[in-house]
Amino acid sequence: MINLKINGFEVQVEQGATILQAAEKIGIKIPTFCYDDRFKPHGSCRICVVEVEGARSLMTACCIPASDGMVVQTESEAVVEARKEILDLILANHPLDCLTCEQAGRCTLQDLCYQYDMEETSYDGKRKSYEKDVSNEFYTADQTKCILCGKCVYMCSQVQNTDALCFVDRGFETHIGTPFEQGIAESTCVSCGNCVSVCPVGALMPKRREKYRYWEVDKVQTTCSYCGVGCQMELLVKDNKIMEVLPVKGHCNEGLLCVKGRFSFDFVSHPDRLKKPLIRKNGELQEATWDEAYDVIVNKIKEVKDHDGPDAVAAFSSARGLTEDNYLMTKMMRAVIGTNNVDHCARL
Amino acid sequence: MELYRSHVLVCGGTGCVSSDAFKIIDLFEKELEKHGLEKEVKVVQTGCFGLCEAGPIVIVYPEGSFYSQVKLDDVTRITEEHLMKGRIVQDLIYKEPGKKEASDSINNMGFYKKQQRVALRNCGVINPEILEEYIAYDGYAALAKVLTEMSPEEVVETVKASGLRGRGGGGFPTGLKWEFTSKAEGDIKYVACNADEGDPGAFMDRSVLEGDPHALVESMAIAGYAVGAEYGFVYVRAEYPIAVKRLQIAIDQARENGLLGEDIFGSGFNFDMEIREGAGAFVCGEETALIKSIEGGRGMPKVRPPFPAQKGIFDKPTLLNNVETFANIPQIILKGADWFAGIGTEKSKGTKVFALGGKINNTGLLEIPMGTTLRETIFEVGGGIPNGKAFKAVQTGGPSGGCIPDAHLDTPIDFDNLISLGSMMGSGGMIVMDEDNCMVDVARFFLDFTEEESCGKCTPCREGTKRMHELLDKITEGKGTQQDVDKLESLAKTIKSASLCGLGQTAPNPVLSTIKYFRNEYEAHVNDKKCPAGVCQALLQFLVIPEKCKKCGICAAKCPVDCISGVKGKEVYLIDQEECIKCGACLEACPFDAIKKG
Amino acid sequence: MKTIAELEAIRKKAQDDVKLRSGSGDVRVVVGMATCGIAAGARPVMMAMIDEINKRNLQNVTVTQTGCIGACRLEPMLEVYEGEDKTTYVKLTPELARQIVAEHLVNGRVLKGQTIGVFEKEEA
Amino acid sequence: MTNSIADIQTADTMFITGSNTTENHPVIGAQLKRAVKAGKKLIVADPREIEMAEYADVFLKIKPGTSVALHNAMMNVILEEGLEDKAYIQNTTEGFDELKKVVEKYTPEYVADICEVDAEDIRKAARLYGEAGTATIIYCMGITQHVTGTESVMTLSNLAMLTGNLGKAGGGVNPLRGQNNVQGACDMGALPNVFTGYQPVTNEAIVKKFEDAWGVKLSDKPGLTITDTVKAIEEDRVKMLYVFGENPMISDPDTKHVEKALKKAFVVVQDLFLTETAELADVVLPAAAYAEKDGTFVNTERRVQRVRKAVDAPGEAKPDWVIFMEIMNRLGYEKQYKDAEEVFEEIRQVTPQYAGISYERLETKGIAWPCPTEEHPGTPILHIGKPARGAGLFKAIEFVESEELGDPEYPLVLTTGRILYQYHTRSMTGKTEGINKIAPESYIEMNPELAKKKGIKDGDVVKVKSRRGEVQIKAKVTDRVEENVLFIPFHWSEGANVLTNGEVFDQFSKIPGLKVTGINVEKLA
Repeated sequence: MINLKINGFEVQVEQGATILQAAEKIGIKIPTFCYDDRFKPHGSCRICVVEVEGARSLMTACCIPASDGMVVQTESEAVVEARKEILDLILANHPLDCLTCEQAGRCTLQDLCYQYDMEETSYDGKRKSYEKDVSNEFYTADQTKCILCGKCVYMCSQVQNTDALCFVDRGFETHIGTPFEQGIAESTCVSCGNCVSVCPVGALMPKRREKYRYWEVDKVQTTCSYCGVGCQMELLVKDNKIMEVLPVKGHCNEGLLCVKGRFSFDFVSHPDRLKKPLIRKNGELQEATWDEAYDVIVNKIKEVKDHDGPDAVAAFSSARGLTEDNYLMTKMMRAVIGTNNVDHCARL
Repeated sequence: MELYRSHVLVCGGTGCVSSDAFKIIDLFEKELEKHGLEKEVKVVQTGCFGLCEAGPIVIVYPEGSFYSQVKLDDVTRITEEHLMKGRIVQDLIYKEPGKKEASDSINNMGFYKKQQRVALRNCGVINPEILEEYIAYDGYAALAKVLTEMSPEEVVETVKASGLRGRGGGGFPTGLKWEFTSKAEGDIKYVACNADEGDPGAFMDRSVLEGDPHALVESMAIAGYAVGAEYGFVYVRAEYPIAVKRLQIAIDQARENGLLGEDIFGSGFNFDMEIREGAGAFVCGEETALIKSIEGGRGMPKVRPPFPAQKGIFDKPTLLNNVETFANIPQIILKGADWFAGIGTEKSKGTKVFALGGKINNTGLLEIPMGTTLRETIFEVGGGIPNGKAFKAVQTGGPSGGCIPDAHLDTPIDFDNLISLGSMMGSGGMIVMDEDNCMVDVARFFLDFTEEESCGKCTPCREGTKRMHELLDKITEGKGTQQDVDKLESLAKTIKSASLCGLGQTAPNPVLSTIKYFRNEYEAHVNDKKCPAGVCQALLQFLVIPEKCKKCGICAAKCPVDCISGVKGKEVYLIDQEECIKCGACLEACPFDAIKKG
Repeated sequence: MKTIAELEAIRKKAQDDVKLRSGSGDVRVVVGMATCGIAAGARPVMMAMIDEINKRNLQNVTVTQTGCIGACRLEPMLEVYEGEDKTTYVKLTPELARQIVAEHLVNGRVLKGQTIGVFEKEEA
Repeated sequence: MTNSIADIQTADTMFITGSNTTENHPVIGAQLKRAVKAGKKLIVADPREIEMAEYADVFLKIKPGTSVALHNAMMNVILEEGLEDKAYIQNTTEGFDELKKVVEKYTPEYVADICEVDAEDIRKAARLYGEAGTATIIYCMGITQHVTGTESVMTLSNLAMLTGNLGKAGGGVNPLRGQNNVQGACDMGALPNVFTGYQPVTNEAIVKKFEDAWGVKLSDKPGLTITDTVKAIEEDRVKMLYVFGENPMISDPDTKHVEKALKKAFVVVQDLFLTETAELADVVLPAAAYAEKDGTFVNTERRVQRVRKAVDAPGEAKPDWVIFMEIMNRLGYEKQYKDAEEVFEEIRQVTPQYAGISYERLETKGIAWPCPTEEHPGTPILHIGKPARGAGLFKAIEFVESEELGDPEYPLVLTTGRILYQYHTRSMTGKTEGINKIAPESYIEMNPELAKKKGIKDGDVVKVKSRRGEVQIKAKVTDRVEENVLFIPFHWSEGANVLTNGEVFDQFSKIPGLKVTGINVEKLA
C-alpha cells in the first residue's frame, strides 16, 4: 500500500494507482478531457495537471502513479494558472457556438470553462476549419470542434478494436481522420458509436431524429433488447419518446454498445406499431376491443380443449420477451390450459 | 595489400558530396592513371573532416597538406605538382581566418588543435566502407576485449565509472541506463540507437554514420552483451541516404566477418541488428515516439513511466542511446573509464561534438573537451565572427535551446551550466549570432520550426507553440504591445511546465532566454516600434540625412515605387514613409552615404 | 571472427597501409621528385625505399617527397631527417636505397660512401 | 455459458467455432479482439473467413457440418502427443476408454479430407488448445444448428474435459446466446420437457411440487417442439397455436410448410408489429416493447438484469405478462399480479437457481444464477470442482456426413447466419432508416471461382434452388467462402429459410439442420 497526501488529506492506495484514482478515493475531483480507465494512459490534454512537491514540472494526475510520501496540490495557484492557460488555448481553437451546439449540457469543455471562469479566449489567432464528415448513417464528425483529446482514436483502437480512426498530420494541422482520409463511410467503421459516447465535446455527435437538449431528457437505465450479451444502457427520454441511447458500464459491456443497441431504437415509436387488438372477420383482420379479442381466444381455447383435449393447443413462447412474460406464458399453458406444448425459438 | 607512398583523402561527407566530392575522386583516379601513379598514390574516400566551411576538402598524406574548396580543375594541378613532383600547391591550401600564410599541415591548424576527437576520431581518417581500415585503428578490439575478458556487469560498471552522459540531449548518465536495462526482467531485450538527428544544422550523428559506421556496430554489440540483448535497431532518418548506405555496408561486412551473428569471437554471444528508416519527424528523436515509430506506429510520445529500460520496443526492455553516445564506448573500453573521466568537468565527462554554424568563420563540426568555454569554442576553434562584426549571442542545443549573451561567454560548456543559463546541450547545435541578428526575429525563427514539428498530441505544445509564434509575428510586425510580451512570457512558462515530452518542455527556451537577456530588444519593438538590428522589415525606416544630401536625385531615380521626392540640385530629397517598401535600393544607390537605416 | 588472433592479424596488415596518415614520424625521409630527380630515376628509388621500410615493418619512419633539392647533377637524391640532424644521400639506385634502410635506418650507421659530402669533395 | 464474458478473456487460448462473434455478438467480439491483441492465442473454425479469422493464430476453414470430425481429430492429436489432463480424467470423468477408442481413427490426415483443411493446421490447433494453461471454447449456432448439433456440442465438452478445462476460470464451454432472453425463456421452462429451472415435467416429485405451488393438476407428458408442432398441425393433432413474439414465417426452416400450418390452425399472434406471421393470424394482440415495461432479461452468461419502463406503450398495447394474466383469469384462474416484481417473486419460489435473486438486489447490478440464497453472490463460473452431474461423462461420437449433401442435383452447400446490421427477422432493425441504407436487401455470398464457372458477376441476380424451394437474390462475389460453399443471411423473407430443411432434426434437441443445405445456383436468364 502507498500513503500520500492530497490537498492536505492523507490517502492510502494500491501500488500502481494513479494520483487521479487516489484523489477520487477521497472525493477530490480532478478535471480530465482525455482520461478513460479503459485506455492505456496517454496524458494528452494536460488539464489534469497537479503540483507535486519536489517535481521539476507539473504532473498529469491521470497517468502518474502515486508514490509513497507524495504531497499533491490539485488546485494550487500554479495548477489553476496552467489549467486556465490550457482552456484558453483550447478555446482559441474551438468555435464558441454553445448556443446551438447539441453537446451543450454534456460538454466537458463548457463545464470546465464555467468552473474556471473562462469567459473567452485571450488569443485572436488562426482557428482550424474542416468540412464536417456526415458520411456515416448514424453520427457526424466535426473536426472543427475537436479538441484532440484522442479518446475516439483510443476507443476505436484499444477498446472497440476496429481501428477506423487515427491522427492525421502534425502540429497545429493535427486532426482526427480515417486511414488515407477516405472518410468514415469508406473506413472499417462498424457504426458502434462508442467513439461518439466518449467525445467530451461536440465533435462526434449522433444524427438526431429530432431536437432535444440533454437537460430536457429523463434517463432510464435498462438492458439492451437485441443479442444475448445483455449490454447495459441508458434511454434518454423526452415527451414519452426515446431520443437517444447511451452506453452504461455494465458487467458484460464495459460501457460499449453495437450499432443495433446504440442507434436502432426507432422501432419502439414506429407508426406501424400495433395499437389495438385485431380480429379476423370474413378474411380481414379488423380492429377490436380487448374484451372482444379475449372472448374469441378464450372461447376457442375452451372449444379445442373440450373437443380435442388440451394437447391440441400449442404455443410458441418468446426469447425476446421478459423472463416474467415467459413465466406466465408457460404457466398459462401448463397450469391453466393443461399442456406442455410450449416451446420457443432458442433453437433458431 | 598494395603499398603506396602517398594517400589522397577526399571528404565523402554529405556536405562535400553535395559539392562534387565524388566527381573529384573519379578525376583523381583518372589523372593518376594517366601519369602511371595509380600504384604509388592511393585515393581514399573518407567521412567528414568537420571543417565544412572549406569543403570540398582534400588532404594529401604523408605531408598532411589541407586543400580546401577544391574544384575539378584543381585536381590536375594537385596531381602533377604535388603528387608527381612533391610541390605543394600553396594557393589551394586552406588559410585560417586572420592568418596570412597557409597552414603547412592539418596537424598545426587552429581548428583542429583545440579539438580532442573521441567520437569523431576516425572521421576523415579512414575509408568507412573498408572494414580493415577501421580495424587498423583498433576497430573491434573493444568488442573482442569485452567478450573475452569482461563480464556484462564489468562492462556496465566501466561505462558507469566513465561518467559518460547521453549525448542526445537529456544528458542522462549512460551507465545507469545500461544498468537499468540489464537488471530489467525480460526474456527478450533490445538495443536501439537513436540516429534520428532532427536539429536543423546538427549533423554529428550523420558524420559518425558516414565516417565511422563500424564504431556504431561495435558499440551496439558491446551494449547488447552488457544488457543481455541479442538484437539491435538503428533508427535513421531516410534523409540520410549516404549514412544509411554506409551503415548497411558496415553491418553486412560485420556479418560476413563474424563480428555480428552467432558466437562472436567464440564467446557464445550472439548479436545482430537492422536499420529502421524514419520519415524524418523531429519528434521521433524523443525516445518513446521513436520506439512507437520503430514498432510501425505513428511517432507520438508516450507517458513515462514505464521507461524504455522497462518497457520499450514491443514492450520489451530496451536500451536506447544516440549515435554519439555509442561512438564513445569502444574508446572507454580500450583506454579505460579513468582516461575518459579524466577529460571534461566534474559532472560532464569526456568530449562533446558541436555543429558550429551561423555568423562564424569555421562553420562545421568540432569535438572539444567538456569544460571548454564558449569563448574558446567560438573565437579559437570557430575562428571568430566574419567581417569584423560584433558577437551578440550563441544559441546552443538546437531549435529548443536558449540564446546565451556575451556576458556568459566564459562559462565552461557542460550539461548543467547550459541549463542554468536557460539553454541546453541538446544534441550539440551551436548557432552564433552577431549584431545584425534581431533576437525577436531569431525566437520567431525557431518557433516556426518547433510549431511545425509538434506531434500534435498534447494541448500546450500543439496549440501553445502556434500562439507563441503568432505573438512573435505580431511583435516583429510592429503590432505588438507590452501585454503581448507579458502574455508571451507566461504562455511560454505554462508550455514549459505542462507539456508531455521534451519537445514541448523545451520549445519555449528561445523565447524565454531572449526575453531574459534581450528584453530591451522586445521593448524596442513594442514600445518604440523599432527593430534595433534592422531586421524586421515592418519596423525599418530609411531616412535622408539632410546635411549629407547632395540633392543628386540618384536615390529618387533608383526607387522602385517613386516614393522619394525632391528637386535635383535644389532641395534635399525626402522619403515618403507611407509609400516606402523598405527595399533599401536608395541606401545602396546613394554615393554620399546620405541615407540611413533605422 | 572466432579468435582475437584473427583480428590482430588483420590489424597488423592494415596498419602498414594507413600508417602514413598518422602524420610525421620521428624519422623523415624526403626524396627529391622534381623533373630532374624523376628523370634521373628517383621514382624507383622512392618505391624501393618504401617497400624496404614496410618489409622491415619500421614504424615512425615517413617517406615524403619534395621538389628540386638544388643539386640536380647528383639526383636521384634523398635526405634523412632525424630530429636536428640531416643526412643527404646522392646518386642513388634502388639497391642503395635498400642499403640505406638496412644500415642507416635500422642500425644507425650512415653509408658514408653515398653522402653528399663525399661527392662534393670529389668534385672539388 | 459455463463461464462469464469477463472470464473467457482471461484464457490463454480461445477456440471460437461456429460463431461469427464480431457480427452477432459485437461487444463480446470487441473484447475478444482486445484479448488477442494482448497476446492471447486464438483458434477459429468456420466455413467463412469471418473477421475473427484475421486475428486467429490458426484458422480452419472447415466444410459446413464437419465440426464433429474436427473436434475428434483435435482430441486424437492431444492424446497422440500426451497433452491430456490425466489427473482430471482420473478423478472427475467417466467413459474415457471408449472415447479414446473412437477418436483413434480420426487422425489429422483422415479428417483433413472430411473438413477440407490442412492436417498440419489441425495439429497446430490441437496443440494451441492442449498446451495452453487455460483454454476456453466459444461456440454459437454454427455448432448447434445441425442435424448433429447436440453431438457436436458433446464433442466440445469432451475436448474441454480431456484437457481439464471444465469448471475453472479461463476455461469452459461457452455458447453465445443469439437473443436477449433465450436464457430467460429456457430458465422459465419455455421448453416442452421442463418447468422453470430445468425441472423435468416427467419427474413425479417435481410435478407434485408445481401442482402444490400453482394449485392445479399438471400433465407429466412432454409437449411438442416448434418443429413438431408444425407437423402436428398438418396432421390435425394440434388445432390452435398461440404465437408470442415470434415470427416463424421467417425464422423457421422450410417456410412453405410453416405457412401451410399457420393457415390451417387457429392462430393467435402477440407482437409489436403485424409480422409476416401475424398477417396469417385469426387474432392479433398488441404487446408492449422492452422500453415500455418493467422486468428482467437473462443474458448469455446467466446474468439476470433489470429491464425498466422508459415510455408508455402506444395505444392499447399491454405488457405480455398482463395479457397472459388476463387470459388466465378469464379461463377461471384467479391469481392476480400487481406488477412484474410480484411475478418474479413467484418465480423465485419455484425456481431454486433464482431463489436468492430479488429486484432489490438487481437494482444496483445483475446477478448470475445459480443464486440459492439472498446472501449468495451468484455463480459466474459453473462446475467449479466437478461437473454439476457429478462425474463428467465422455460421450464418444462418430462423424456422419449430412444427408443434405451428395445429391448431384444440389451439389453446393448453403450455410446461413446473421449480419452485423440486421437482427433476426428485422421486425426491429428493419424500422431504422440508416440500418436499411447500409444493409438493404438479401444476398448470397459465392466464391469468385464458382461465379466464373456460372458466368455470374458481382451484383447479378441469381436463382438459388434447394429441394424445398427457390429464391432469386443478388450475388455477392467474395472469397470469404470456399468454391463449393455459399452463404445467405436469414433476416429477409426472400432469404435462406425458403431453402432450408424443415424435416430432419437433431435427434436430441430437435434443432433443424439450418447450417447445411444442398443447393444449386444459376444466373437468371
